[in-house]
Amino acid sequence: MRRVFALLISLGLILFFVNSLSILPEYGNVELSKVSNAYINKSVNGNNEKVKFGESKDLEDGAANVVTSIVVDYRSFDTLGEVTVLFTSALGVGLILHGFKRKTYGRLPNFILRVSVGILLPLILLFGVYVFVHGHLTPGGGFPGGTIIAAGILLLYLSNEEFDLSKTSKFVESYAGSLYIVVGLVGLAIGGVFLINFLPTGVVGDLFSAGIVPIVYILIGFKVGAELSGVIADLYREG
Amino acid sequence: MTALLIAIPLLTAFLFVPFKEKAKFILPIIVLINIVLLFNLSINSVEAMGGWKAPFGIVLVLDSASFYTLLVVNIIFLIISLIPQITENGFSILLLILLASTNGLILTGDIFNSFVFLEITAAAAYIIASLKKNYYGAYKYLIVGSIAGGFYLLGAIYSYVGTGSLNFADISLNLNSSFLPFVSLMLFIGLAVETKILPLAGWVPDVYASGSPLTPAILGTGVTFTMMYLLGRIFITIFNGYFLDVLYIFGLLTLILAEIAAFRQEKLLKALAFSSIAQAGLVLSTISLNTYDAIKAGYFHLLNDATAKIILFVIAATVVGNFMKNKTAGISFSIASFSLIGFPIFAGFRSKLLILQSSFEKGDYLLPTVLLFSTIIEAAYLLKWNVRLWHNENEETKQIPWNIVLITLILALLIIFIGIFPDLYLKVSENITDGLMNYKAYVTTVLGGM
Amino acid sequence: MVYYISFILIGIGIYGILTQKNLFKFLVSLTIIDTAINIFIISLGYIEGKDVPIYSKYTPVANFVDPLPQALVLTAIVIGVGTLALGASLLVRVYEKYETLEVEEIAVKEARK
Amino acid sequence: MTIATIFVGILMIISAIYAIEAKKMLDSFISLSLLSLLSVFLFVIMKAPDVAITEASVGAGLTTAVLILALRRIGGDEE
Repeated sequence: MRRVFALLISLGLILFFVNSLSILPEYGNVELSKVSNAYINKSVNGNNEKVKFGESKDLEDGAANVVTSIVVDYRSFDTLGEVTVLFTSALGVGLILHGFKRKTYGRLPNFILRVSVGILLPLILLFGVYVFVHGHLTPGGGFPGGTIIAAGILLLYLSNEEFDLSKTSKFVESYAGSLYIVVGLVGLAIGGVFLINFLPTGVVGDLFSAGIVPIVYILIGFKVGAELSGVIADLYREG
Repeated sequence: MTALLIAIPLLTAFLFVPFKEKAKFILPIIVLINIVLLFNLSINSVEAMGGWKAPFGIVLVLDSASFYTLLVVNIIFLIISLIPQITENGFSILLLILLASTNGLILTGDIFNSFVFLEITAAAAYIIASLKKNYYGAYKYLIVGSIAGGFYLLGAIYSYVGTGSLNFADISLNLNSSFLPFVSLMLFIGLAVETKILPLAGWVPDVYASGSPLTPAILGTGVTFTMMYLLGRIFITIFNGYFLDVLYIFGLLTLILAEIAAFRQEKLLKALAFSSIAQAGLVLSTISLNTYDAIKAGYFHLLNDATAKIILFVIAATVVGNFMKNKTAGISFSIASFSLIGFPIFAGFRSKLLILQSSFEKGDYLLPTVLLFSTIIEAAYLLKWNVRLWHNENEETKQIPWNIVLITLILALLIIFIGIFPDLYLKVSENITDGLMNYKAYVTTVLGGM
Repeated sequence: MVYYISFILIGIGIYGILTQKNLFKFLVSLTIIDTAINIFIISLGYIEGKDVPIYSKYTPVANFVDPLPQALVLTAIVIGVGTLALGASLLVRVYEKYETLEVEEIAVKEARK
Repeated sequence: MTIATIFVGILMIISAIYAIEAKKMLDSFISLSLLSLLSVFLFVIMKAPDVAITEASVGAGLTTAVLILALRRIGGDEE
């Protein structure tokens, strides 16, 4: 009975959404909105020339990856909020699991895991760092990069019973997050607006371009990495 | 400069992670700095984050509505921070985050940004709800809250498809009318969980009645006020009154059902939690009448309700046993509950009178009938609880700390003061209403005279 | 087409939340709904025959799909994992308190208190 | 491309149903991870590599890790 009822509710919901298809554009035939157009042509503050890879210089935003330029520059305030959500949940996992008695398994990690972690870990960390340093040029950025680093830390936890990083991760998390806001405040001091992009933006496509975008993405990478490893540590060990 | 209201608490929260225990002392200072800063800002200013102007970037809008809501919410945080006993170790950082996110929610002029702040508020609220080992209640809250968050996100996306922009003012100006029913329904589902409207308010009794005074004292007052403001901002300013008829029905149903449920409760905190749902329903249906007087009356009532609820929840969760041993706290409790019922000379009387007047002016007789009926139920159970708490044989009564007694007493005196001279609260609610109803001014302020 | 996939997935997620009795399954259903919403948002930005929104050697001038939904989904994914981690840690504590994760058994134990 | 999309979509729906109805928790998590990986494929088709890489590392990797660690904390899979 309960299942039939639930089925009816979910079918009704699906019908509600299908009904909304009449107002949505057809799949694949979406028009670019005015906002996205401005983002792509980097013309929010009035720039009429088309952007060209490797040639356009000193645009209002220099990131070659348009998604990155939205996430870390045009809508950077959202990203600050997003980092705060992650921060809150990492803090919450710590507070909720505080004082929880861990069950011991008495099972040592096996040899293959321990040895292979030694080989793989530097590569994983390097890849994570690469992903967030090149966030403004290639797909990726602070969030996947941080997650990859956290995955490496998870391997360390699995392979070494004694390993503990929770103190360090707290400090990294705290200072990376604070520096993000400090970058915003420096913008407020220099340009009069919170989170303004106050560095020169360079040529589209260069590694050293896009002003504060790479800096912020590196900070986000460290913060996300530290937070997620903190979550993993809290879930793995006693609080 | 407006961004500092969000940046300062957030920066403090980030900096104090390694020293969680010290955050308790910094919280009142930060809230005070925020309030001082608030008075130095100029009203009707728009600040573009990162320097990207209105329809493209995220803007923070400070008009008279958001200014006074900020003032109210920050003062509530100040009151909570002056009772450090109810905040457990480490939770002060959460209060800082909650302060930053409610400020952001009030100020933001961007629908996706409001979703992000809604999620921060919700995440902090889930953790606060887990106080006193109330993990199951917090878990239920998390599931319901996340689904609602998903619907809010869908509403934001539909309005993006309908306008090509995420800016509130732009949506209000350009949203295609065929999108209106979908967007408003989804946003309403998204907000109904936090504003405690009935089909989605099932989590409230579990969370508020956990026995921790902090949970209901902050979630039921500051956060509820913020969410009610956001609801007003979306449905009154942006959709300009569309969809309010549906909200009216939901509000009335919530009011009547929750009062009946409150009457049947065996525990005081559960009864108060249901009463909190009922008041949210009353405020919702009052502002849904969508006249100047009605909206004013709605927010005026919300203010009175928040004042009374802080007293009721803090005392109900800290005092066990007899009020004869804690006479001052008992008197404050009784004053607050009389105000909730709406006896003359107390503040609640003024607001219920205003609600009745405004609905008669609109020619609406359903709301007054339901309101009078629910007031009778309310009077019945609140008086029952008052009698029970003043005359019971429970001997194990703890002495409660002096600052709780003092603060609740001051708030109780404030209730009587408002009951006789309501001008202070009336001015606040008038300003909020001005800001919410003046939709043309909002659009021109944000988009710059288009 | 992709629209229907995400709608059906949202429906499955809601069905899961309404019928399942194990608390872990609630989190699973929630994640399904999150994924479905993300797919839906991305599909609203897809334009047939256009390219990945990154200026590069292969796409030196703009001929891009809508980048804004992608930026929004990035945010939504991270928010989703934050909520999930919170939910998982709450679950661990619920299990410690009631020694079960079945809704009905918890209700029985709550009532007995 | 349409056929591939339909195929992936059907697989996703199957794995979603299995994730909900599976008796063992671990099976449920694995098919959730599969669902996430398939959605990565959809993201790539829809020209969203940024989202794809994030979903692959967060959705398929970390979500599963968090769920399995939580399952381990409560003492493994019963029933």
